[in-house]
Amino acid sequence: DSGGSTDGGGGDEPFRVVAFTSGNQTPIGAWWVKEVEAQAEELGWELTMIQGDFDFQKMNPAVESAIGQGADAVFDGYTDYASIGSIITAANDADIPIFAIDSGTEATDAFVLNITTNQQGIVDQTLGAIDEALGGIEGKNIMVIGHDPHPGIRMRSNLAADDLVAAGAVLAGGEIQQVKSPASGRTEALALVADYLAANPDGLDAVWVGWDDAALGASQAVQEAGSSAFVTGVDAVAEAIAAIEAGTMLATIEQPWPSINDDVIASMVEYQNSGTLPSSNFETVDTTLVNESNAADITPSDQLG
Amino acid sequence: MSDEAAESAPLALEASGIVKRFEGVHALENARLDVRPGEIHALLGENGAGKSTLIKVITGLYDADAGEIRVRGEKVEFDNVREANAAGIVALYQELSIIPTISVAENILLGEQTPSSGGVVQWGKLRKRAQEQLDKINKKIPLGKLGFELSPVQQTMVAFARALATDAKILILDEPTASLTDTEIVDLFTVLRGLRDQGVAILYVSHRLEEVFELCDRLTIMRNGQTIVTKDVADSHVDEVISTMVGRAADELFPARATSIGEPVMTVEGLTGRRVQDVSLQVHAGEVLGVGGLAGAGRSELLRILSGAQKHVHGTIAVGDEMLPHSPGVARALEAGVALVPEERRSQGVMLKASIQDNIAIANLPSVSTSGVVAGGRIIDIAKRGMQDLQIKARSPRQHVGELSGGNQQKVVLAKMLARKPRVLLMDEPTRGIDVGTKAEIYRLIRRLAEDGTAIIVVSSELPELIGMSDRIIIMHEGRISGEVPAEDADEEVLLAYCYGKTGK
Amino acid sequence: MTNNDKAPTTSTVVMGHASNAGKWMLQGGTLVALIALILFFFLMRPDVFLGFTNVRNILYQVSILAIIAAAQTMVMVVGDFDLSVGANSSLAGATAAALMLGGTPIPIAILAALVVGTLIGLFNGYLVAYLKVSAFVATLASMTSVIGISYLVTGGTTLFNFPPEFNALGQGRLFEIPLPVYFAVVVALATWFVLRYTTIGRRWYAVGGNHEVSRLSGVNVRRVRLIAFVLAGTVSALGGILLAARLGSASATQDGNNMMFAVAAVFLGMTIARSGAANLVGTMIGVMIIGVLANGLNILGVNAYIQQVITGLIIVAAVTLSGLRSRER
Amino acid sequence: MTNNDKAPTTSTVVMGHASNAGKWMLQGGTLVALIALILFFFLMRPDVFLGFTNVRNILYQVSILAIIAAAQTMVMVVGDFDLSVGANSSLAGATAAALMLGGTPIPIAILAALVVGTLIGLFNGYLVAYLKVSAFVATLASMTSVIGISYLVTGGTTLFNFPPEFNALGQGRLFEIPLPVYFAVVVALATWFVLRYTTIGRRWYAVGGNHEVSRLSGVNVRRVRLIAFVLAGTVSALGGILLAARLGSASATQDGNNMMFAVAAVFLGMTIARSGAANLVGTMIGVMIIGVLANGLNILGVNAYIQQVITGLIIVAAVTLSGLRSRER
Ligand SMILES: Nc1ncnc2c1ncn2[C@@H]1O[C@H](COP(=O)(O)OP(=O)(O)OP(=O)(O)O)[C@@H](O)[C@H]1O
Ligand SMILES: Nc1ncnc2c1ncn2[C@@H]1O[C@H](COP(=O)(O)OP(=O)(O)OP(=O)(O)O)[C@@H](O)[C@H]1O
Ligand SMILES: [Mg+2]
Ligand SMILES: [Mg+2]
Repeated sequence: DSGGSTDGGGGDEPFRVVAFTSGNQTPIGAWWVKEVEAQAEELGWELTMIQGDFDFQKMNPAVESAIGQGADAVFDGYTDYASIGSIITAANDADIPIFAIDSGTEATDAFVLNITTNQQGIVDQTLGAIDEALGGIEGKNIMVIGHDPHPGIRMRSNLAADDLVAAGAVLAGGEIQQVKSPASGRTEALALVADYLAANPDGLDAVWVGWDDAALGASQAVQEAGSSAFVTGVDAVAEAIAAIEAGTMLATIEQPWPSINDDVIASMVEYQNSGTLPSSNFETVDTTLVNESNAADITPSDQLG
Repeated sequence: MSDEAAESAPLALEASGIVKRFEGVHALENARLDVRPGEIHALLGENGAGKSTLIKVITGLYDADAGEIRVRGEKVEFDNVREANAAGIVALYQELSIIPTISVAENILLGEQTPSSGGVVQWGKLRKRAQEQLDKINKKIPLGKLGFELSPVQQTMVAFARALATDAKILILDEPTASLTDTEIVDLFTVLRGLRDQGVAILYVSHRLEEVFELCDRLTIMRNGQTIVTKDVADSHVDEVISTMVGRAADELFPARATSIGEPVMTVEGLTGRRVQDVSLQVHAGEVLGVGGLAGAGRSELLRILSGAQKHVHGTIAVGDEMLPHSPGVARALEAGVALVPEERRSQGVMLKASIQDNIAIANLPSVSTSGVVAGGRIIDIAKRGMQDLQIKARSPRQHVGELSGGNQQKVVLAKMLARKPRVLLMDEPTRGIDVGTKAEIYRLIRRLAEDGTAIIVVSSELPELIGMSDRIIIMHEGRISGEVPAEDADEEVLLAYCYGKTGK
Repeated sequence: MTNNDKAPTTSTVVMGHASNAGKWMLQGGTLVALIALILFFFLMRPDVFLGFTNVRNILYQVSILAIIAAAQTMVMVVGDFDLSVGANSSLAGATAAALMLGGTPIPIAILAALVVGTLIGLFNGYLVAYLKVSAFVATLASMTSVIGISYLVTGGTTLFNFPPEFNALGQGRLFEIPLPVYFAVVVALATWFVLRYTTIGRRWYAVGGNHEVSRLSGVNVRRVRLIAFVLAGTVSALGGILLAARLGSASATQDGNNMMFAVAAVFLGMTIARSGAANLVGTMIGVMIIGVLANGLNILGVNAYIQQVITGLIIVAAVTLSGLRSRER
Repeated sequence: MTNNDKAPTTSTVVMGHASNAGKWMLQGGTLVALIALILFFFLMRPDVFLGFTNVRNILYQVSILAIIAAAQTMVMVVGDFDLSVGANSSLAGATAAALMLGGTPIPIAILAALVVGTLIGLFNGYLVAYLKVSAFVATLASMTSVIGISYLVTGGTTLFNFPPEFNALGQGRLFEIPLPVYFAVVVALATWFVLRYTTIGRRWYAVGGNHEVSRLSGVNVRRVRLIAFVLAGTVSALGGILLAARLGSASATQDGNNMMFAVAAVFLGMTIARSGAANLVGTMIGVMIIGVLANGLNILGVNAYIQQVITGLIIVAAVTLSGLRSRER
């Protein structure tokens, strides 16, 4: 808490970090907020944590004013650099480096470091699981459900659609199916799949979904229609893992956020101690496929905290 | 009921020492009233004398600042209308209409009156009882019609039927006849006399003194929030009542007629609208043309078409040498010098939540603005001039019109239109709900305008008024002109015959 | 002259009759729009659209919206608005979820959720009816607060893993039809009955028609308005509980666009009443328009963003078609 | 008699004065609420809250809301609503963004975005004023469609990488104060002037007061309503363009809660007018309440969810406080 900073007890100036995330209503975002707060406490950082529920209009100014009040480093949690242009400008003007976790899907000079997961790897793993379950993808009818406003989901759903078409599969509905609002992702995916199955009974072999919440809706629709289509998601939330164990979902992806976060914080500590910046500004980390065989051993991403 | 018996029986309703102040207004200042069972008691007074306020205090709509109310001898203090109803007091409020979106039957048996068992409405019983009420007042109105589908007359009758449905012991009627025609008034009076004979106490507010003398047993006169006198109608005389109301000797009600009538100012040929059929007429500078007829005869529609407020099917309107375009619209008609003072003051005439000056300004924007920017000073000027000319009683031009009495509201409408210096002034029932004093003022004003060369067309449902203030009278029947007479030759019988469709010149 | 006298009267009557058919066409504009939509989608996909599976699908998909729209109808009959019905339903779902996960028996969790919804309705109603706060601000503000509370209740996450008996309420079937459809039908019938046949329903209409006249006629306007909000709260909560059961999960914002669509449905429905007042039958037609549109466009495989554009336009078209009527006046 | 006539007048004036103070307290409830909030946050953080940096911050944070609230005020003066102002602003931002990224010069991109906003205003106005569709449905429906169009324009993504000159409009400073603050002040002053001193402003108020009275006074009611929607469209578009410049990015939904907050601000502001009509000064007080609240709670480090709960409650409290006045009647 920054309230007690007026009477600095120690001799050293504390390391001042402005951290922010736009996704505090997602389980991972909520975990990250707690995790960063805990680590900052341990490291003796003076942390300003700013959260916004995808309302950049409200979040960005708050971050900028925190930067304006003085900071040594900025920590971006899960917020695409496209949405924070003004924050990047403010940080650059003040000569403060931005470290990031999962904030955009490609390298950018905006960050001194952004560690994220390997989107192509995620697609390879999930499509591999589908391929194996179906005994070959070619000629199969597969629906891809994405959500364009989220850069990670957008990238991986595009990769998945491209790979599927390349492998000779038919994209159900002819294009990537879009969920409009993340808040009602589950309901929207449920309706998309239910309506598709009503129009094409037996016309669906698999549903590839960009994130678990919507995947759970898709899987529910598949169950209710009595279809045998396989559903995969990404995130490894507890509910998806339970669904995999129950056999209603085929697979999901575990992304190693705790270790990624540790890595980002380690390079921030490095910068704090020696002023050295990371050598590369973009790193991707491989993920783990979660299926029936290993579901029991995975820590769900929404129970990290 | 003999006088003695009446004296000894407990009063049905007694109010004494009532004081009620609104922000800045002493509406009631020591008002007093007593009504006996089995009498029709008139409550009289100028606009703003406090009649409606007194009624609202009695029925619990307003808390009095001081005073005491007794019902059948017992002191009461109602918190709301329901409690008053429970005590047998039912009021038909001034300008209270009906609910537009529900059926006639439901309007008649609203609220506690709705027959129900266990919270479920008994529709059959509802219709039967509603029909009984309508039968009482001799009205045929389909029970299934919705409120907004009724004519103003029908709406008033439904509201009256609702009051009757409550089996009130004390019935209060605040200007029930304001928008009724003679037939309805006759039916209404028959019912009221019947109720009186059953011992119901009736408090009756009206500005039509002839009604009072025909119907009522006693009368109470209020002035400036105070009760001046209560006496038997039999012992009273009209002139004396008027002078008590206004606090000075009664003036001549109608000013003298015009001596010189000028060139034609407005010429109308073959005008046909929805109800109006093939109407042609001419009105001259300095002339007051009265228009009479039964409710729904199409008088209001005629004025609305002439003022550009309503589209018409065919026919032409010319002002002076200028032929107006077909269905010109209000702005264009105003430009040509045609101004309308509409029928429904509160819904068509004034914005109740706006100040006097803003009300006046809205019809005069062209003259108080330069290239789209208004000059506040000029607005205040025309507002002050209008207030002075018409003697509008208000604190300042910035007072909200909703806080003024009905008569003063009407003067605001007039001031708004007169500031346009119209060549033709159309007035639809300009004295409805207005006291005799103010009425006389308005008659004088009409005459003054005529003398200044304005051509005036004025619609009225009161034949004496029509005869008194006009130079020439036309009568409409079912959309057509059924007769025309110079006012000095007119008598009520002839006019009435035209009203009912006899035609002639 | 008698001839002359008669003429307009007769023509009036004839006119009246002649225009009645046309008037009905316009008044029924919303219904016509629904039928047109159904016909269109049927012609596009005759094999699928009106098949049992798909009709069941549509009904299932609109069932919770129908419940929330019924709640909104009650408030709108009184002439008010409730922008918090959606947030309220999410909170009810979250409350039941959190309690069940904490070990509370299902019936008690459901009851508690209904009580929460009712209390929010009471809060809204008190603000609007007794403190005379405009319904728009009052319910906008309470919507804001209620969403915040939902976040607190769920801790910002999605709650799941409810007892199967609870999920069955949303996912179970009876005679091949999902249970929420029955709930929606029961709520719709009950609301219809209350609006049409009970004294409180008729008072709602009276108050909605004109507050002042109602008050002066002895209707307890404040209580009547309050009750509408309270019941709307309870019914929205029921919708939210069913949504949680239907999805097997609960989050702070899972009501999605239900509030907006509920309001749109009521408005669509208002056009079918001669009085222009909110009414249950009309609302359900509105709900069906929204449901048929979403399902039909999905079945035709229309792009999600284009779907959204079309939905707006169809709502406008349906209301405008009916609106022609009021312009005639 | 002159005596009699005078007496009430004098006492009237006195009474008027006496009750004015109390009346002002109630009527100014919203202002009192703002002052109370400022005092509270100042006392909690005297070192920070009223410092130059933070005040500048607050102004910067509310500047775009202020512009959109000004647009909403115009429409609400006429007695209507525009639920599409937020979506409209997003579309304008997205349009300008897409054009600039496609190589269109900045001024032309901005102009095109303003035209798009104006056209949407025209569409809304036409529906409401000429086709008599209820403002709520019309703008709800157009909001839905406009969001869909924004998704199409942005391809569902966040557009960024605008020319620095464009971003400077939202991020640049003059005398230490960010440019959007100047824009907001100019828009507010212009709106205030239009509402108060022009014939169109007068006509808006008249139409908002009573359609029929206005019509019979020669006001072209339909055109006047139309113009309010058109201008609201233009002004919202301006807000959206500035938001894109301010964030350096544009997405279909970045208007966030602007529409809701704009409506809330206007409602808060209506309480300060004697007539109860929307007015610019009141709206800006409402905007400041919302801005101060968000900033102050952030400074105190209040949990985001609890912030949301408190925001709703404070809005209710402010409106209720002022509402006490009308309850007196
Ligand atoms: N709600 C109110 N607020 C302020 N002043 C009011 C209010 N109601 C009435 N008044 C004032 O109280 C006085 C008495 O009005 P009231 O309506 O009782 O008169 P009235 O005798 O019924 O007149 P009329 O014949 O025109 O109906 C008037 O000066 C009026 O302006
Ligand atoms: N019998 C009726 N049935 C339906 N509508 C009617 C009837 N009478 C009148 N109206 C409508 O009521 C409005 C007012 O009618 P009109 O202009 O004919 O009234 P008027 O002659 O001024 O009588 P009133 O004293 O009632 O104002 C018109 O718009 C007309 O269409
Ligand atoms: Mg009165
Ligand atoms: Mg008339």
